[in-house]
Amino acid sequence: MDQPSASRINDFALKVATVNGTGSASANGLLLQALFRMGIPVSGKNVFPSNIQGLPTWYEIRVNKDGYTARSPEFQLIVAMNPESYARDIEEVVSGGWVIYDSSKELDDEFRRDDVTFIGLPLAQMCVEHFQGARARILMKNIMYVGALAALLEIDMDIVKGMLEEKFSHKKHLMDANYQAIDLGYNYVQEHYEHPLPIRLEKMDANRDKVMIHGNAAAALGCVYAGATVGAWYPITPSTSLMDGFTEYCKRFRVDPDTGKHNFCIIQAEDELAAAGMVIGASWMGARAFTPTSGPGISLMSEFIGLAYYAEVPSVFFDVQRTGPSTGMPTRTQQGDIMLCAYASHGDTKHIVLFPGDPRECFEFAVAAFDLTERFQTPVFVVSDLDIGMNDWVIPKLEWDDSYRPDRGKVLSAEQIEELERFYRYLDVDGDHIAARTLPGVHPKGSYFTRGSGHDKYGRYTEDSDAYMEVMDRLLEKVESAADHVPAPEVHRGEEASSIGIVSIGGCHWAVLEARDDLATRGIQVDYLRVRGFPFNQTVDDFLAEHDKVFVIEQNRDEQLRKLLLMETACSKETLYSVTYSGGQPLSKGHVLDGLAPYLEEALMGVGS
Amino acid sequence: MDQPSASRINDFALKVATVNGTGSASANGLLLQALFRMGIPVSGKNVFPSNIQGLPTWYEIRVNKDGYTARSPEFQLIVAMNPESYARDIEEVVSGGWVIYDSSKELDDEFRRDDVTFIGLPLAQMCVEHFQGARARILMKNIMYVGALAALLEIDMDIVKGMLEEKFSHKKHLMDANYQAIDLGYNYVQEHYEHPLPIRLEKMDANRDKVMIHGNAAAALGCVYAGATVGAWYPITPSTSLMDGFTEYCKRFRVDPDTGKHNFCIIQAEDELAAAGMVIGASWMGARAFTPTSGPGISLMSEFIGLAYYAEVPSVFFDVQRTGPSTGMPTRTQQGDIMLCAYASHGDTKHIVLFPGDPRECFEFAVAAFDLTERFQTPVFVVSDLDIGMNDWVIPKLEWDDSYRPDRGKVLSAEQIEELERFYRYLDVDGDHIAARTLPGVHPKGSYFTRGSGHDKYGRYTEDSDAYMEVMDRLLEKVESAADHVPAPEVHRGEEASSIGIVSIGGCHWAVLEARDDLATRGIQVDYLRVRGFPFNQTVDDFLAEHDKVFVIEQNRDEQLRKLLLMETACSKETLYSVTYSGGQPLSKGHVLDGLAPYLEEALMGVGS
Amino acid sequence: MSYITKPVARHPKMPRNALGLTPRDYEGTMSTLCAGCGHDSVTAALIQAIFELDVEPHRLVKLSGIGCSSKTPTYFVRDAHGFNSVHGRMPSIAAGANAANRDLLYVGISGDGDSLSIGLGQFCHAIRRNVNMLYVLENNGVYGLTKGQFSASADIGSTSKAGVANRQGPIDPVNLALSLGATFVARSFSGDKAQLVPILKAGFRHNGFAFVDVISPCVTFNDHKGSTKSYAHTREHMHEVIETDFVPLRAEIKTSYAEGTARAVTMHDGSVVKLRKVDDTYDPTDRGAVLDYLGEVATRGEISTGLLYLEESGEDMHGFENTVDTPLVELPHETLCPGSSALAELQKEWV
Amino acid sequence: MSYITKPVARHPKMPRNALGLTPRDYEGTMSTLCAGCGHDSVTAALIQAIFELDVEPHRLVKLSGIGCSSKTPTYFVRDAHGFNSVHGRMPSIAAGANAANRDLLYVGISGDGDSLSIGLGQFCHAIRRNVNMLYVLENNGVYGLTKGQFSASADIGSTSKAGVANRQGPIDPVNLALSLGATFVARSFSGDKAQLVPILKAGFRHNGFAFVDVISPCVTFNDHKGSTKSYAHTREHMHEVIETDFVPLRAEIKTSYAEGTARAVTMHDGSVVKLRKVDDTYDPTDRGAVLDYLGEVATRGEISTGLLYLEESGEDMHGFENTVDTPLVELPHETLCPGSSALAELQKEWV
Ligand SMILES: Cc1ncc(C[n+]2csc(CCOP(=O)(O)OP(=O)(O)O)c2C)c(N)n1
Ligand SMILES: Cc1ncc(C[n+]2csc(CCOP(=O)(O)OP(=O)(O)O)c2C)c(N)n1
Ligand code: SF4
Ligand code: SF4
Ligand SMILES: [Mg+2]
Ligand SMILES: [Mg+2]
Repeated sequence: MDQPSASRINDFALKVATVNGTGSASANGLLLQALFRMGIPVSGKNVFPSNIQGLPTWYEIRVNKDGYTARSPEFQLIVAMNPESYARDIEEVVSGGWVIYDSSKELDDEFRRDDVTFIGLPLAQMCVEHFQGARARILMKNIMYVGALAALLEIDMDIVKGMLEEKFSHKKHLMDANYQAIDLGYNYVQEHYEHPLPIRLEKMDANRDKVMIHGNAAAALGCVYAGATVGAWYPITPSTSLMDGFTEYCKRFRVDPDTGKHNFCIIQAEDELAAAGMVIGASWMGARAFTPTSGPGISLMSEFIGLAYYAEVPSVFFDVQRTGPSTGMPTRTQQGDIMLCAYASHGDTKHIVLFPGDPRECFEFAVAAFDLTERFQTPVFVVSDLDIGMNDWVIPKLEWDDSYRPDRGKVLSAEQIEELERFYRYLDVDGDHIAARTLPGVHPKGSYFTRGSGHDKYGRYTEDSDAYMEVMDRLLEKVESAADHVPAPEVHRGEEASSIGIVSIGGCHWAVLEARDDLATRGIQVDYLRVRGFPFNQTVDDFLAEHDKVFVIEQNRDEQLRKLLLMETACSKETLYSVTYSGGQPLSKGHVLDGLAPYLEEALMGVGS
Repeated sequence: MDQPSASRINDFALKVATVNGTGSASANGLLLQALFRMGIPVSGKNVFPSNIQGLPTWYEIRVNKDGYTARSPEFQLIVAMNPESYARDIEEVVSGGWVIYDSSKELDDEFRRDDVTFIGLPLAQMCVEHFQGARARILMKNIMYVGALAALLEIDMDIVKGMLEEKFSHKKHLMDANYQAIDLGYNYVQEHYEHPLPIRLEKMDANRDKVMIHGNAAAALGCVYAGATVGAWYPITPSTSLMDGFTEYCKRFRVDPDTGKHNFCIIQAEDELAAAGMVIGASWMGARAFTPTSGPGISLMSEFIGLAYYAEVPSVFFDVQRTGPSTGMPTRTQQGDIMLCAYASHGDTKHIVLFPGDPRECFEFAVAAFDLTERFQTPVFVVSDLDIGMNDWVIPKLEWDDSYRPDRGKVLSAEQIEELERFYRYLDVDGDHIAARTLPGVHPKGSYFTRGSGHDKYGRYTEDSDAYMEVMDRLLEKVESAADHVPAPEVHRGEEASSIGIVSIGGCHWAVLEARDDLATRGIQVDYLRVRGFPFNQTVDDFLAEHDKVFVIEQNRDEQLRKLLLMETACSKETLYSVTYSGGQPLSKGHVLDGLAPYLEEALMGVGS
Repeated sequence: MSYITKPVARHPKMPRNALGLTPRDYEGTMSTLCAGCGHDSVTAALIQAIFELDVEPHRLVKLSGIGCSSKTPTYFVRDAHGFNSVHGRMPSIAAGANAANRDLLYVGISGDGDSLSIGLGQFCHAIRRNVNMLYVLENNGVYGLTKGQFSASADIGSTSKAGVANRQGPIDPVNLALSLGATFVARSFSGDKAQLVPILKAGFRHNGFAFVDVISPCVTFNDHKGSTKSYAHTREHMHEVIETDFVPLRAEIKTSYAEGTARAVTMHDGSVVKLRKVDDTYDPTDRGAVLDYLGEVATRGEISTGLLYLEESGEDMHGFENTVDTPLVELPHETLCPGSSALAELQKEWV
Repeated sequence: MSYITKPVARHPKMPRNALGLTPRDYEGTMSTLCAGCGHDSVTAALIQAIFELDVEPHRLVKLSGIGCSSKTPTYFVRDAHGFNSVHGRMPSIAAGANAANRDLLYVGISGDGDSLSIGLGQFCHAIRRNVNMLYVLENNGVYGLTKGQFSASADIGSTSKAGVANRQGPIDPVNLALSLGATFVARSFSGDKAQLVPILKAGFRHNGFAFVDVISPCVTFNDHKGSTKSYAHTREHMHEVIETDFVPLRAEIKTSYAEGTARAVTMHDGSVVKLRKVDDTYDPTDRGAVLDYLGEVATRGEISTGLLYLEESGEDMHGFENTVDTPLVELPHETLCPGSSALAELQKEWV
């Protein structure tokens, strides 16, 4: 890594270390938003404990003029607000970097380092002098370090103050306090330290058509736009904010203006099993219904998932992955449920799975999930993760095509049923493996019996081998035929053909892109494909076939994507190499390069660690 | 198939078609036992509906002097006792075969066939004449067809009567009635039909050291012998008889003679989730504990399985597979949970799985499962199926080595703990990936905190990437190291090296053996390996490497074993061909040959159908 | 719009309901249960109740879990929509279905294993959520379909066929439903159709979760001497606490009871339930008193039957959630999708 | 055999129990809960109770599910064995553990989300099974760890921090436990250590499932005005129905109450629980009467506390199962394995 003492404009990462439950989240949000408004590519990652209050928590911000906003594990600057974690935090700043700390209490010598610059700010002391009440003092301390950073990094103060104005326009006294705190921090730096630092910001224009959002909110909005009316859930980190978002947007967009009644029904279920059952019940009735959960929830829903698969009931499951197995690390990210979602439940099953790579795709794939689940009458999983779901992402503005109409698949209208001689639920009339369905209450001739037990193509109970297999074979073909309908992979190729490829998935994308560019600057050209849906479509097969060596990069221990490719494409085993990272942090360029290093040794000399 | 009209001694299959709940089961048992006692290789397969009373049910018996007792889908003789299923039953007998029916009511012409011989017996009529009471008449009708078969097939009447004597020694009046019924059937045939038929029996001496039993009883007995004390369960077909067996054997062997108290505790849980929790709780305390279930149960236990994996709590799960997905066909067999058991639960997990191929292995692997689960401190699955678990098998007598002592793995005694400086639960002291455990209550210095959340090697809660990964990496190595300890595969090779191999699993074994011999008689030599445990040991890898073409034969739709081999061995993908049958009947030679036919076309000309 | 096509000529004497349908039209496929199984009688009672309520078959939704009892939805109203789901989880399917389409008539059939063991949590929460449905628990004290294990409703001392006595206390679903605030709680007996039918009818019309526990003997595994869920034991020990008469909205009220012992409760849709108390101290609208009374009856070893508790008020799940009156499945895409300009507007907050 | 090594010199005035241990020896790691969380007070009460009961730390087994409340087992008795399992499923772990080793002392800690939503079925069945353990439900009316959603024990009308009122009726775990036949049912308040400690002690000594519902406010998400599970509301509305005093076997009985209002119940191990009734019509051994009384108190908007019901008799799970007295984990292989000759004998029946 370069020494940060060299001037790095719009190209560094900083980390704020605080204690959770002390209001630092809003200060950090303010900070991030200010950088965003300065037009600089930026990302914010929240590293929080599985606890409510009083433990160390971190917020990582990376600014990068070239748009690389994957996690950076190296920090040029640390705002060390939590004495409990001083040791670790101060150690983490790169040599030549800066440490900002609260100098109200003198820093223990043990924390001192010769190779970094310490910037002490008497925050607690200034709070006591300027603010009344314990709560205000804690909160204002946070705002103060934002002010100090503004001076040190050259954050545009007009933007910061503008934001405070927006936020507190109705609470004058709060606005005043915040103004004062910002200024106190800003002025203290002005008076006591050389500034700006060599790492600093400069306005750009990179965010013109961008917004800042987290994936769960975007997914929730996708559900609203897709016309989902029933959401059933049981709270679980990191999926909870998805239903919070759905609730919020429904309250905004879906309350009948005349009656105040809800054009939606959100049920907080007693557990994940019940949530899955509610989704199945509602979808069977014809509603678009979904449940957001995380790994433990998918485990618990397994039996119901098999029912939906076999009885062909649409159902949408959002799995916002966290670090497993078991309870694991609920506030850390991972891609550990890939295989589970592809094959959840006992017996022969296979499911449609979508893998968004950022909040924009969370929005788009949420909509796609409802279309796919209704078209193919089978469970659809949207598998994101804590990083995508809960962190702050800058993405191109979401767009909506008003001509969109839900793909309800083969749902027969009363008129269509009326015309039928007789309706058979599981008969593949069109030869596309998809049988038409009817909705309860629509027409007496449309009634049928839904069951998870053996049935023939007419929908009758059966224990006959051939009748059973006929339906099961169709199901396999049906789900496999979805390969052409799930989001196609995103493919990046160089100008010249390369024999080396990378395949990756989900939020790995950004680190992979960055690493790939890095390799390119060193003369190593690798092609890259990001899987976005399962069953894999032909492009994936082709890509694998076209490359001699394909590195599969993913965030789990067990090479789950690699295994899935092995099982479900024609690729030969010898082609696939695995690069995994499963430690729970979002992937960074370094993980990718380190993982590739042993394979690309000669070519990569000097790269990686 | 040969025409059965040719004399076939000890080489045919017959099927009894009755109505369930009418007591035919005991008549069929009597029949099978008689053949067994005649020293003839025999098997009995029960094909029953998922219902209690009043629906068609079948019992299939195959006798084969060469010891091939896999299911035969062709029947030389049918005992058609159920008019409801006449059409189907009579159709199923091979051309040249025999149909025995109750001629008390004349047979409809529509059921007549020219190419089979009909043998009418006025069973109902004779019952009315000779027995009093509806119940007795229904029961005795069944015994009567056994008598008739005795005459037609030359079953040794002394043996039959001897069995009745044993059975009814304390119920004289029942014995008399049974004797009478047997004679009525026997005599009627003697008086009215030419007998014996060309298909008939002759005493042999093939069963000298054999017993007749079903796999669930054998597995239950294995649990008793392994020293399991806690069994928790929720009833589900086809696993219920496993716990019935455990209860029976415990009552026999485990009741304290002085106090009448139980040296075991069987808990009928409220559901499968609770059953899994009880096993984990009991095993954590140091008991050998297990739960028998079937596919839906494994789905429901998924969350708990992940806990046991991650917290390293021993636990034994018997999955007696039935036809999935969802409720599927609960009274049909399948091997549809192979992948599920190997990777059950969210996040990165991998489990030890044992695959018995007959009741004898159910017994042995049950014992092995407890040793493995304690040695490796991880869940162990014993995966059999309805065919193995509930059908009647003739197997070599079970043996027990009295020097067996349970492998408790690294469980520290009070003395050992006392000597420790300090105990750390997840520390790999010996470098074999297995950390010592302590049992609650044994020693104050042995206490530790068990959790499914992130922990470091000392057992402390952690959210640290490296500390988390260190434990997870060890877990992977630990489970993989079990490859050398699970039952080694059974390998059959010809005298000369063959480039063609078959890999199969579980109860497919018998059909594969038969098919392989069949191929051999046609000059096609194939080597054969039966997988008996996962993770796969080196022998499996070697076998795959040594053959150009390997056919993976299994009973599910989705090629689950093939996929597992692909993922978990070094074999190249191009080597593996798939032969599957998933219709719910036990595998037969024909399934194997049909499956192989397209691949071995030239060589197999004329074989298969 | 009604799609009911008038049935083809049938036995002329066969009764017809307001839709012109006969009881035949409310039948299903042949039962595959054991001859004499109590569940078949419950099915017959349901057929009669649904027929008498003039229900359009395709507007009826039948749901169940897994078990012999849970098989019965195939045996009635073949033209209704049915869902035989997974063991113990029917209540959540019902809640989701009802959330999506509140205009249909929901009936759930369950067993004591299905509702009181594996499904206990869902059962309790369906009560709490007050899902608008009739919930029939066909209670035989055993797991029928898995061949006779004791269920959680088996009484202490009740013996299995093999003679083993149950030692754990039973979960009494009526007691439980009352404790959890259920607004319609009844118990009946499969062998007493006269009592059962009006209760089922009232349950269908109740606005909220209507719970009916039906003692429904299992002839194969739990009808022997020593069983407290046998026909003989139930007949002998049942104590009808209240006689129920259901009077649909449009009918004249014919029945009349003596002052003081009768009580008429008007249902949500205007129909009337008339309750004649056998014991005039009994008040079927006083939850605490009902619990006491039932407790007393139970200590005498007797089984209280009748529409034991009724509270025709309160909100169902849609009330709690303030859902629109139109079934959600009928809302057009235009109502549901906020459109591109709203999206643009919203995103102004995201910069 | 006792492995308790005498603690090194501590504060000389620190009290010591019969094992020579001080309360310090019963502490755990530092709590990571929010400052002021009710759960921390329950932890403190548990420490005191366990200390006073002279429990050998390593003979104590602490179990929990998932939630803020379920984290607390790490915060007491560091030398006990603990199991922080999965959400809502602690009761089954406890049942299995107890089945294997009946000689240890079991305490389960749960939350209202853990026990009344996802874990409701297991909770009810643990009661029915009468697993011998102390079960503490730290009841705050919300899901703390997932940030403040209403739980199933939230009262009607109780408002969330954002001001939204809960409309579904609560599940009252005390009521439920009583309905399901629990033999030890208590309710207390985390803020009332004087009341809580003797209840916990009695619960530990009870032979069977001892249930203690503790109102334990969540300062972060449910301690505002409008919440009915706040400190203020609980303090104001709690109504101590019965005062409890626990007298261990060997101690002299010092407390004395006025005739008629006191009742002494001798526990399984010979210790005595003295119950002083605040209202002398109250009978803590009459289940029906207790239910009535609690119902009445509840309608007044008050919260009954105390050891509300106690029945020191009946069988626990081992009684039902007729298990040997020796813990199963201690039975030697020789006792368990029938050996080769028995196998040969048995197989004679298989031919
Ligand atoms: C998850 C799961 N576990 C177990 C079973 C097996 N099973 C089927 S029905 C049943 C019990 C049925 O008892 P109950 O609900 O009382 O119905 P009944 O047959 O007595 O009417 C069980 C345990 C199953 N189908 N699914
Ligand atoms: C299967 C599963 N679902 C959801 C969660 C998320 N979760 C953790 S704690 C909790 C609720 C805790 O509420 P409660 O039991 O009342 O405990 P409290 O935090 O209020 O003490 C939930 C839903 C989980 N850990 N596991
Ligand atoms: S087993 Fe029992 S419950 Fe099932 S159908 Fe037969 S009688 Fe009815
Ligand atoms: S969130 Fe509530 S329950 Fe959790 S620790 Fe904080 S105060 Fe306690
Ligand atoms: Mg039942
Ligand atoms: Mg809570």
